[in-house]
Amino acid sequence: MDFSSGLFSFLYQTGDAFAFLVLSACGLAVIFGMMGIINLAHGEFILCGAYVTTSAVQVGLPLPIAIFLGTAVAGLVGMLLERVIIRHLYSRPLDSIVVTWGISMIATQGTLIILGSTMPGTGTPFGSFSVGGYGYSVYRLVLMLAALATLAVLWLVFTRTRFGILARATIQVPHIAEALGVNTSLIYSLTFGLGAALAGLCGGLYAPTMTLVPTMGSAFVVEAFVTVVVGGADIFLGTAPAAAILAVVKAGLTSWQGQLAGQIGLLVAVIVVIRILPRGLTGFILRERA
Amino acid sequence: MAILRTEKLDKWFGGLHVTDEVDFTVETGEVHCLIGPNGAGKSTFFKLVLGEHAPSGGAILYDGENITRAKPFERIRRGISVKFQVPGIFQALKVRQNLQIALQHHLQGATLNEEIDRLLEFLKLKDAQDQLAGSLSHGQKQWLEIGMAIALKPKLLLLDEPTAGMTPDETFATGEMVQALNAQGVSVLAVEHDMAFVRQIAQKVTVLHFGKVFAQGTIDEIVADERVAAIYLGEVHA
Amino acid sequence: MQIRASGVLATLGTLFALSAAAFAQDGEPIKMGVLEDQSGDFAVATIGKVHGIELAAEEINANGGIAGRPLELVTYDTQSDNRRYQEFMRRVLQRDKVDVVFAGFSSASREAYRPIVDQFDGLAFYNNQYEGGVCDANMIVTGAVPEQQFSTLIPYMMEKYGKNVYTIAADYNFGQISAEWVRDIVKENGGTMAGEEFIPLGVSQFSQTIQNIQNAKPDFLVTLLVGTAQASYYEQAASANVGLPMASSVNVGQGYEHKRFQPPSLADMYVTTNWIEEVDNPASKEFVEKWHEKFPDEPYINQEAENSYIAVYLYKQMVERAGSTDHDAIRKVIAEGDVCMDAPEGHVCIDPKSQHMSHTIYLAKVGEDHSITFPKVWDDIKPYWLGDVGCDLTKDNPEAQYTPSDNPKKSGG
Amino acid sequence: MSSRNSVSSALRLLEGPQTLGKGPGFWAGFAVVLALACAYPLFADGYDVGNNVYFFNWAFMALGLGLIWGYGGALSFGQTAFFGVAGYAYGVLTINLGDAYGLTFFSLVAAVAISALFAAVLGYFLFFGRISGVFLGIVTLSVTLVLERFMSQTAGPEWAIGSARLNGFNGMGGMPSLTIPWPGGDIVLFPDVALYYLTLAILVVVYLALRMLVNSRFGNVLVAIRENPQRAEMLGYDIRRYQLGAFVIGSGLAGLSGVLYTAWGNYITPSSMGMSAAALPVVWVAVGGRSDLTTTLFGTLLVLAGFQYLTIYGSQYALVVMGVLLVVTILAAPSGIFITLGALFSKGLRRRLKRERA
Amino acid sequence: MRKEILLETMGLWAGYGGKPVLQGVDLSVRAGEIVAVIGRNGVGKSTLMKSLIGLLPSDRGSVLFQGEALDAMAAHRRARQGIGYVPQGRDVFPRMSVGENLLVGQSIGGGRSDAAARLDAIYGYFPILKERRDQRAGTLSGGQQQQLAIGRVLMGGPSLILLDEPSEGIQPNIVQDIARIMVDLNRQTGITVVFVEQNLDMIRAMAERCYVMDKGRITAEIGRDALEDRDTVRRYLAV
Repeated sequence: MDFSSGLFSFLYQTGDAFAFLVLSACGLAVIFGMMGIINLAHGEFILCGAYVTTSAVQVGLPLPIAIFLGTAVAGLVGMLLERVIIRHLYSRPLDSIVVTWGISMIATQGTLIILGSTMPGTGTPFGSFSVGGYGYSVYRLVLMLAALATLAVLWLVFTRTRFGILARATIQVPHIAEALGVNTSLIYSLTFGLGAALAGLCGGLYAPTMTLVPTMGSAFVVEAFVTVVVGGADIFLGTAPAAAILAVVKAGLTSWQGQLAGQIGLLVAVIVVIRILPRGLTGFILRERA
Repeated sequence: MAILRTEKLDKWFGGLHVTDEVDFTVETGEVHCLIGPNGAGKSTFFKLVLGEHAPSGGAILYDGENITRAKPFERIRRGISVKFQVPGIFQALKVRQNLQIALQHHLQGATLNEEIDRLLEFLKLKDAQDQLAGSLSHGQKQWLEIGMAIALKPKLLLLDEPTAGMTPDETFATGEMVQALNAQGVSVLAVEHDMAFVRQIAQKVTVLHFGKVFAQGTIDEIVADERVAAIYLGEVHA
Repeated sequence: MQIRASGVLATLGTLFALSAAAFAQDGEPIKMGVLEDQSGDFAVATIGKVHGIELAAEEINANGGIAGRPLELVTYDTQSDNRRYQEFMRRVLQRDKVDVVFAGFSSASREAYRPIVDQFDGLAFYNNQYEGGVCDANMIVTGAVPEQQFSTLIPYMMEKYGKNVYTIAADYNFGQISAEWVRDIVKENGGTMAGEEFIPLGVSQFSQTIQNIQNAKPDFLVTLLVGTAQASYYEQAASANVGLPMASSVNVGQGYEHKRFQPPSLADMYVTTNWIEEVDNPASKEFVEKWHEKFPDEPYINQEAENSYIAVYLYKQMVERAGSTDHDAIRKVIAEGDVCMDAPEGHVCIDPKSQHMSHTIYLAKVGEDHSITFPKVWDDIKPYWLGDVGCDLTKDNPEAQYTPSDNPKKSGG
Repeated sequence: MSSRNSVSSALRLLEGPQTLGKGPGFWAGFAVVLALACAYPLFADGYDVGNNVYFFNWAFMALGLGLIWGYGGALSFGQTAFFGVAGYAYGVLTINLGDAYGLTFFSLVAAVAISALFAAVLGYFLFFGRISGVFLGIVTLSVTLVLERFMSQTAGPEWAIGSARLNGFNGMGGMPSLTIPWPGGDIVLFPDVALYYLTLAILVVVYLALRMLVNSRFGNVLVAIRENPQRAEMLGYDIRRYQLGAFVIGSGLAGLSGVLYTAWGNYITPSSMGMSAAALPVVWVAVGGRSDLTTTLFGTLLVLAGFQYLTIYGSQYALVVMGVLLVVTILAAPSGIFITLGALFSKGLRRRLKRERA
Repeated sequence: MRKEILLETMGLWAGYGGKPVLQGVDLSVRAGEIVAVIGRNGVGKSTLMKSLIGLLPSDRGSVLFQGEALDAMAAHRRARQGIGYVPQGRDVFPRMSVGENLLVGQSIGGGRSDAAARLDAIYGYFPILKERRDQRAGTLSGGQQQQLAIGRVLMGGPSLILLDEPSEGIQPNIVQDIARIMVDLNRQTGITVVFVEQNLDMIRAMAERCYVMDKGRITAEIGRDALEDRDTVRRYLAV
């Protein structure tokens, strides 16, 4: 392998890992970071996005619209759940863990009962290209771009839109935001919905590349949690850099020693972070700034 | 001999200079009150002494030892004890248990119970001993917390607005408690607004203003000080 | 062969008549515990197993039961959870007092319940393709094992595509042991391993693996991937245009990936299976027809469904020949070495030494459009390995699982 | 004389402000329940006895989590990590040491000690790093998930300790049951009457010992930390040590669960450290009521039996029903079903409920 | 020119955890007035403000704004009626920029107005905010944060501003600036201001009349002229 194709390969692998970590984690991170809730039903929102997307493709919609639908449906389901269940638990974040786990159980098994044990896939679009004799999937590049675009859009949403500003205000000093006319309970609903929609987006984007079964969400959950632990509460200060660091660690170790090493690298990252940065990268960056 | 001394104690919060190189001393055996308008930095100063905030600069000496970097519980074990502004009691536990938790450091068995009874008497909480602390009246909560603070047999007692929300009678009774403790040799540093209370207990008063020591003296000297009156009315340009 | 089989059948018929008479008064049902995953991770491949058992039981009961006794199923959903296997195995053996249990998909679940079966001296059928090596008199295995699937598959592939082989395998017992088999067979046939990679369970992202494979440039690829997450490999490899022929012992036959995935992600995949619904012979066709009559919504009938179906009939035969459901009596019947039947896949027999089953092995080739062809069929492939390394359940019962690196022959020298 | 004193003062700790139930009425009830539990094998069949042992096995992990979460206010979502570590440790030790001379009991103690040591190291990082609240839950969950991943790939022959193969995802088997050395033939404790009484005895001892612990000075401080960590620290307590202490004890109990489970089924698997396994103890404790040992204990047994019952009779719908029950319970009975139900009838509990809501 | 009554409380009781801090507060403020609520520490002034905006539910009594009872309304709905609350200690959003902090205030007063014009106006009153508009609010000095907190409510064009101890911890020259700006605003836009204060300069500079509070009640009402008498004021306020 010559140098330039080796470099491309490393970038491709890192980018691929980065995309996976960012897309799996950012929904979880939004809900955890903004609301302090560990959403154990995260995987099931991913499932929802994937199933809706795939069904939409099967009835003939183009993939981008299908993914949008998957995202939107997951988001709406998230908002609905927030309205009906989650909002009663804001003062009890630990209980919310139990409840979201219950929801996840209902969703997984309900999907199995209603839709059967599996769903036919749609195939990965866009084909392949080759660099230095190696074949690469074009769609993986799309995923990388989607991850970057997601971060960029989230950044715009949180800094440039009215919702984003009100959401950040609500998270920082909730009672003052309320006193300034912000409907904080609506903000919480929307934030939860946004987190669910991001999970749905992840499901929709990965649906063409994966086996579609009711338990597919679990394939994302460990990486999502690890990224959030390493990153801490903030998406931009935490999740994104954490995903970048973990992607380099994972891609490097995987290409050097195989998939297991990559997985163990994630474990070591968690332990190191607990020891050195107990509040994750977010805490570290905020401390440095303060 | 000073029981507590700060040297150029400094604290910034972001862009706010809350405590500005404060040199301050509490002599052993005295009751010293810290007053000042809202936002003068009294509570921050208090938290620095307790170790809840790390100072941006300067040093804290307790009984001649440097405790600037000591953990809060280590300071308590050396003989500092505190009563917070908002009563820091264990609301869901019984009154008796609150005291027991404070006393069980150095007592156990029958002597522990005797000491609890003695404290309950002193705090006028005998009848409420089996109530949940959260169900006490506001004044009683304040007393309970004072009781927990003195249960540690402190050499230096820190009181942050101990009479906030109390009726005048309760305030006066609190003053008597503080005086009784002081008579037993406990040094006291109190942040307080209620000037009647300050007059009742203080041997020395320090006025803090914009994070700096603005004036110091007896209560009469301070009350007579036109500059002090002026800062309370917002008239002095610092 | 032909003569012998018909002789057996004749004997069987006589036996059946006799025992039917013997059991005539005894209308007490024979209870069969069914512990399979109807929910959770493995449900894709295992709901069909329950249906296979139900179909066989219904047929048997419609024809007078086993030796005149009706067959009664006691079914629990084990939820793909090893703990549920432990709970329910105890329940069926102790509470429901079943005569036999059909249980388990994953090897982990089998290992979870096996100590309990041994403790209560129960009899369990494991109707599943697996990594092989269980030498336990309380277990009867009807699924295919590596020596049956790899001793056929790998030489064929090496002959057709070349001797440079790359294996990717799930990083657990099944994958490790199967990979060891592949490695040994490749060496025996004068080939080389271009590479070997083990994938932790639950991993669903394969970009790096795909690159490693391309880097090693093998002639073909052996995929021993397990679980729905790992099955994502095929889609991802196809979209990176890896384009290598693939060989596998697990896919298609269990998870019918060729039906679920969009063509051509599984194109050029060769699988050795002891049966799938595409198998084209009269017995098989009849079986599929019967099945769809009873379960019109079944998405696919896989090999484990057929194994489970066969197992019920084999059990029927054993009980009728033994004249009772007593386990020792049944084992004596097995020891005779002629517990055989004509199954949808072909003729199968239980090997007395290992209590595993011989199989007809079909080489299924997945085409561009995911249609199945069978370039080759091997009849009567025996589960020889356990016997070779010293497992002989007619003599003693070690209640152990052997592996190529850990077995009596190896430790014996 | 003085030893009698200390015994009686220890016994006094059996009831106190941190536990529900006191006085002759409660202890009479306790005696009746215990007597019923002792008499149970006389009436039940072997399956029920063994199944109850199985339920008892989990109760230790729940009680331990109750101590850490209910009393100490720190939610650990990774108790299964200690469960698994102890289970594997028991397997490795007994496979290597054998079951003669009471070595299985030595292995039990050693395995619990190993899990407690692991908890001490992890807990040191957590509590001395001032990790608390929801973040503590995420971190402990990640630890157990990663351990599961790691153990799942130890299938190869290189992953062996002595003669014990870790055996990857399939799980480790073949370890002996607990065995009491006995002249004329060791007594092997299969899941049967003998093991039932042994496990019940350990459960009663642990329950009573925990009652004494939470009503002791240590328990006072622990509850104080849960109620108001700042005040507790300002009473001179190094709260990190107390949280760590509770974490180590609670995790040791999770370890005890792991050992008993492993010895019960002669099997331990990485999936006992996975996501759904990790969520279960939290569910038991939350449903029963985490703020009291007794409710935690009975809640755990109730949920275990209830979920098993649902699985037996609910077929595919079991998991859905379980999920719904969970959500409803948490929403309608935030203090756990026992305290919420009890509050309908008892004034004392009503007060307690009110203050917990506050 | 007696204008209509904008804000009125009738027998308002409120407190924390069963401890009544407000014990029947009666006051009324006409549109266009600047009214101070003065009193020593701990008499319930800040509690009154919180109770008016709805951050603290009232136990008894009633709050009327523009003739409408607010009692059942959540804080954000009261704010949308046109009440701007500037809390004690400012409570700016520390990790957001000055500009973003200002934008949050737009929700006040219901309908969304022309942000750019409002921003211009506010930057006109408080040039320092314009200078620092991209800086994080947590890094501002106390006086700057106070200006930001006021600017923040002005973004919504409120008809009533509740100011809680605007002078607290702020350099006197800035106190004077703020007082002057508030008065200007009042003259130009007719905005009503109710503020809690102990700083005599600020009270004198702004208030048209004062309510004196003690022990959770309004104990006196004094006019501008009385404020000129230092001894009277000192009796109500100082040490």
